[in-house]
Amino acid sequence: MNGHELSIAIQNCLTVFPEYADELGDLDQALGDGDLGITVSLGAQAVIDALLQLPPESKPTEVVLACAKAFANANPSTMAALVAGALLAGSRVWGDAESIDSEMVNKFALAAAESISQRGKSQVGDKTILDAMFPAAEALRETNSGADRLDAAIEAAERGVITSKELQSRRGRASWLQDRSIGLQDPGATAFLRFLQSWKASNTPSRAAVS
Amino acid sequence: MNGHELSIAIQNCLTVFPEYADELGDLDQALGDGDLGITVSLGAQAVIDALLQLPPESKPTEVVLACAKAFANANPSTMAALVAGALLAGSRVWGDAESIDSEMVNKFALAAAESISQRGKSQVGDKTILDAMFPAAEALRETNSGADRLDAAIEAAERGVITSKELQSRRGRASWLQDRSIGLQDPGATAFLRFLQSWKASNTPSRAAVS
Amino acid sequence: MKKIINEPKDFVDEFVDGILLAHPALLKAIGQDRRVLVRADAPVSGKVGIVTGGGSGHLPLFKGYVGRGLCDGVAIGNVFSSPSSAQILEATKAVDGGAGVLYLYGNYGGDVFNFDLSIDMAELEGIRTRTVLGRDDVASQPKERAADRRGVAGIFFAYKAAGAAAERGDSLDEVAAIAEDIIEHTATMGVGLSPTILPTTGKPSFELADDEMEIGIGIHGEPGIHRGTLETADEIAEHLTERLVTDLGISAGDRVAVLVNGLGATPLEELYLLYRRTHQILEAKGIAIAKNYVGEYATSLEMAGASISILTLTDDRLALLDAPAESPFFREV
Amino acid sequence: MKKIINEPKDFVDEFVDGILLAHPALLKAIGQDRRVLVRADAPVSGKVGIVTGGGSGHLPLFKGYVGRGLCDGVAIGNVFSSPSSAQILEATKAVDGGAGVLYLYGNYGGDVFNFDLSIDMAELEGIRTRTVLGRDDVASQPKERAADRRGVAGIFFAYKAAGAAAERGDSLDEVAAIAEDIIEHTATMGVGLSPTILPTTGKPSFELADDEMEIGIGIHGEPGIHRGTLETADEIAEHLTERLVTDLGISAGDRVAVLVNGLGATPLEELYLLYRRTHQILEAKGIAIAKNYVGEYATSLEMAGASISILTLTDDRLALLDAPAESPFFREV
Ligand SMILES: Nc1ncnc2c1ncn2[C@@H]1O[C@H](COP(=O)(O)OP(=O)(O)O)[C@@H](O)[C@H]1O
Ligand SMILES: Nc1ncnc2c1ncn2[C@@H]1O[C@H](COP(=O)(O)OP(=O)(O)O)[C@@H](O)[C@H]1O
Ligand SMILES: [Mg+2]
Ligand SMILES: [Mg+2]
Ligand SMILES: [Mg+2]
Ligand SMILES: [Mg+2]
Repeated sequence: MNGHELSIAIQNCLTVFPEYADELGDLDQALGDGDLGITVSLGAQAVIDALLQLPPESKPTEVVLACAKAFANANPSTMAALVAGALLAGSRVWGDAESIDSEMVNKFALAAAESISQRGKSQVGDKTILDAMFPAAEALRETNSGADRLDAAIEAAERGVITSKELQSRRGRASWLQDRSIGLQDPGATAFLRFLQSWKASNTPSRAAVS
Repeated sequence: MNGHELSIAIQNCLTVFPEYADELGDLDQALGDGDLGITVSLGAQAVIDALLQLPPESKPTEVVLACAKAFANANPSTMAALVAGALLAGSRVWGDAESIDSEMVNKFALAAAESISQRGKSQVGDKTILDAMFPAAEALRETNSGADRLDAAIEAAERGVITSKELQSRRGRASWLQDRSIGLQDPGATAFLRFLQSWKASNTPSRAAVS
Repeated sequence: MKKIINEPKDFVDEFVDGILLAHPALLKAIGQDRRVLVRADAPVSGKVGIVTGGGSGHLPLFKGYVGRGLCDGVAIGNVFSSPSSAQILEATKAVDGGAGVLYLYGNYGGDVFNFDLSIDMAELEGIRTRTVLGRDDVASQPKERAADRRGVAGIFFAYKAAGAAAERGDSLDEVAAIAEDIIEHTATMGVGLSPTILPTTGKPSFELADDEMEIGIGIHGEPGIHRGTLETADEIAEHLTERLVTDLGISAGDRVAVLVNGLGATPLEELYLLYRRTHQILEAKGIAIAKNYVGEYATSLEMAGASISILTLTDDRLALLDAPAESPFFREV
Repeated sequence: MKKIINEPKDFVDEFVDGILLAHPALLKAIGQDRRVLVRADAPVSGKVGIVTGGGSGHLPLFKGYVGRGLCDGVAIGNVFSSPSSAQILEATKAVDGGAGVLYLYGNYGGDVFNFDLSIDMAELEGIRTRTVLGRDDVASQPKERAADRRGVAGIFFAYKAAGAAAERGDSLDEVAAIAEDIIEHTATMGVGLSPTILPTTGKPSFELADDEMEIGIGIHGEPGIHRGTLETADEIAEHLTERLVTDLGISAGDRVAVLVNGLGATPLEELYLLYRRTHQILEAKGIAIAKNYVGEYATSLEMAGASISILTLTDDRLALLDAPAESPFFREV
């Protein structure tokens, strides 16, 4: 996948992703301040706009950099800042490569999750986006067959979302709820799952051709 | 009627008068700020308390002076200040008299109304307490027979209240309503009427003996 | 009734107590009932004293404007009702420095009659008084009856100017003339979005539908000119400002002071929206804002709404606004 | 939604515009989007710059504390959401006088991550930064996790003290140490009586029954320790004060500063009721209030409610609070 193909795939995904904005906003209302829906819809639009400005010969790293910048500024928030930082960290492992392969995607996923863990001082089990991200990165690393990889990641992320529901939030706004956070579903982890699902829905062969 | 008898009569009247507090408060809510009910109930209690402190040999003027002072300070307001000033002005015509007669009551009523007119820069027709007071004072002057005098005053005051309903308020808070005041009944004039009615109800032979 | 209070009947005495506990260096109470507050250094010998007063529930009005370069004393009534003449007299005696006392307060019947009673009593004590009434609310009476208008937030300008004049040593007649001059050149109009609940009765001061506002509302919730659909901040600023400009008869080349006042529950952010549009409108007309105030200056407990006041300026008036002043609620340095 | 606003999406830009129109002598805007305000004389050469920032809707927080003896600049987010790292960097560059820049703001994830991004970028520009987080809300985390508490009204004390230290020429490390010292000795707790409506969504920030209050509420309506029946002013003051005294570990002989802060719709009269009881409680414990503040210092749009903050004082801390300061919303002379 070269830079241009990556850019198209991201745009496809982000056209679908905002359909989950209301769900994510409601989850964040229960556990935080309810703005995650806005972050997701404004962020997706800003990224699409930024990618449309990029020259088609841009490298994958440049594509991800543009995404990070646009998402960070669209609706600055915890999620915006953490995701932007994660994208930067992930793209750094790609260097100047003209094209990316599965192995590089695996490294990206792990670097992205580790960036959030470091910046957010958070681990798996803290009931954050990481509860979906690390398992998904792990699943990617363990799945070789191209066609199954995304499904494996989605399945792992989903398990993470469900498992973390019964945990107490240890980071961010939700942590102030203390034991009242138990039983509520983490909006950030859910957002990550929905992002993967949007990717799948929008980039299956029949739709991937859309430019 | 000597000072002690006057004091008892006032106390009798003011025990009944506060029954009208809600009505007066509601009228004042529609045309003003709704505090007339409080002025009337706190004022009546304060006057009764003050009169209970007076020595029985007090002169009529001293009795009225005590009423004026107590009423002025109980819940200071337009009505409290105007009525207190009116009582002072009225009592001035009695001088040092040990006892008062009908003629002196007539003079008191007129002086009281004139005091309010002067202080309030108001006349009959401005839709104020004066629309009931002046006609009542006039009726007293024209009625010689002792038994009928109060009835005549009540009837005149009642006519004043009803007539002024269709006028536009020209003084006080109600005047800010401008033409929206037309059709609403003046709380101050109504208060004066209710006072006279309370006097009658509480000082008829069968109840006047209460001390 | 959602309020942070104790017994409703103790509301006024308790918050006055709070003010005294918080500001002992600036204010002191006079009399047993502590319903009279004066500046800590009162009486100031040889200086004209300024006494104000009125009902409670309007903080920082009236108690908030007692201090150096402002008023000298205040007589405090119950919520929305007048202080007694005895309390006003007490304030008068406590601030009299031998140069006479100006009564400067809002034009409300209860206050007027009680201050008037105090005038006679003060005379008996040998204290000369003069009276100037705040009557800046253009919505309460048409221009021909301007003398009968009620007083609202614009009285702040008169406190500031008369207080500065008294502080520099002007005579009673001069201080009164300055207060009168300011009042004559001040116009205010407000809008109300939600009512006040009186602590003692628990009743709302008026009723408004969810999409309504009352234009020209008074600071006790008195009805205004009309009730209409809630407008945008810009529309409200336009309606109020145009009316004030017409009433004052100002035009290009004039200079003004502007006060955007919150009635209690309205956020400061919204007051700045009103200020913004007012500034734009006046600028477009060639009227310069030489001084502005945005915040809560005269409230009505937790009423939502705001008012705009404009004072036409001269060099003299501006100098008096610029003079130093200090109270627990207002500072000019 | 009863608000005096125009288009909800323009709310922040318009009220910032209003602030700039009202206070041109004190503040100036940086950058095209005018989401960065700095004091009019920024950068002050050789002085440590202090940058704060956060979501809008809390006036006078944060924009209100930019001025002499306070912060130097502020990055302004949308209502209740963080400014971007680009805006924070812009503020940083505009206030850097060569002595480095202190980031002093409330402990909220969005703000933390955006300020942290800006640190890296500032370093590339050769600007040294230090960070101190306001984290005074005792209701948000137990004492063992005090580092994770959210920041509310008590940050005012840190602005005042760090601002004074920077103004007198302290180094970046010294100013940061002072800010940290103040934050460590500040504790705040609040109650909410009614929610805020967000202009953009039109939704209330939380729901409360007619007779309920939320104890320990945050300034975005975050839930507190528990929801209970509305108490009297005295009871509320007792609950809050006792908790703060315990958290700070203060006792007879200690001196404190007290801030009674209104969350938006609560009348000043009610804040004085809370101050009164707080004063009585501390006095009874032998704790002296050397400095007090009563009013709106950090709000949540039109939320009804209040918070109490206590800062344990030393001579040094008190001197910093007493130092002169001037902003459109706060003056110490
Ligand atoms: N320290 C952290 N580390 C990792 N993820 C975090 C952290 N804090 C919050 N999150 C994630 O961010 C999500 C909330 O994002 P967002 O709504 O943008 O936060 P906020 O509105 O509080 O700024 C949470 O559901 C959680 O998944
Ligand atoms: N200038 C005036 N002259 C005579 N009566 C007046 C005047 N102003 C008001 N009143 C009377 O006072 C009544 C209202 O009294 P009150 O409720 O005490 O007034 P407020 O609450 O405005 O102080 C009115 O109904 C009217 O009868
Ligand atoms: Mg959120
Ligand atoms: Mg009344
Ligand atoms: Mg009244
Ligand atoms: Mg947020």
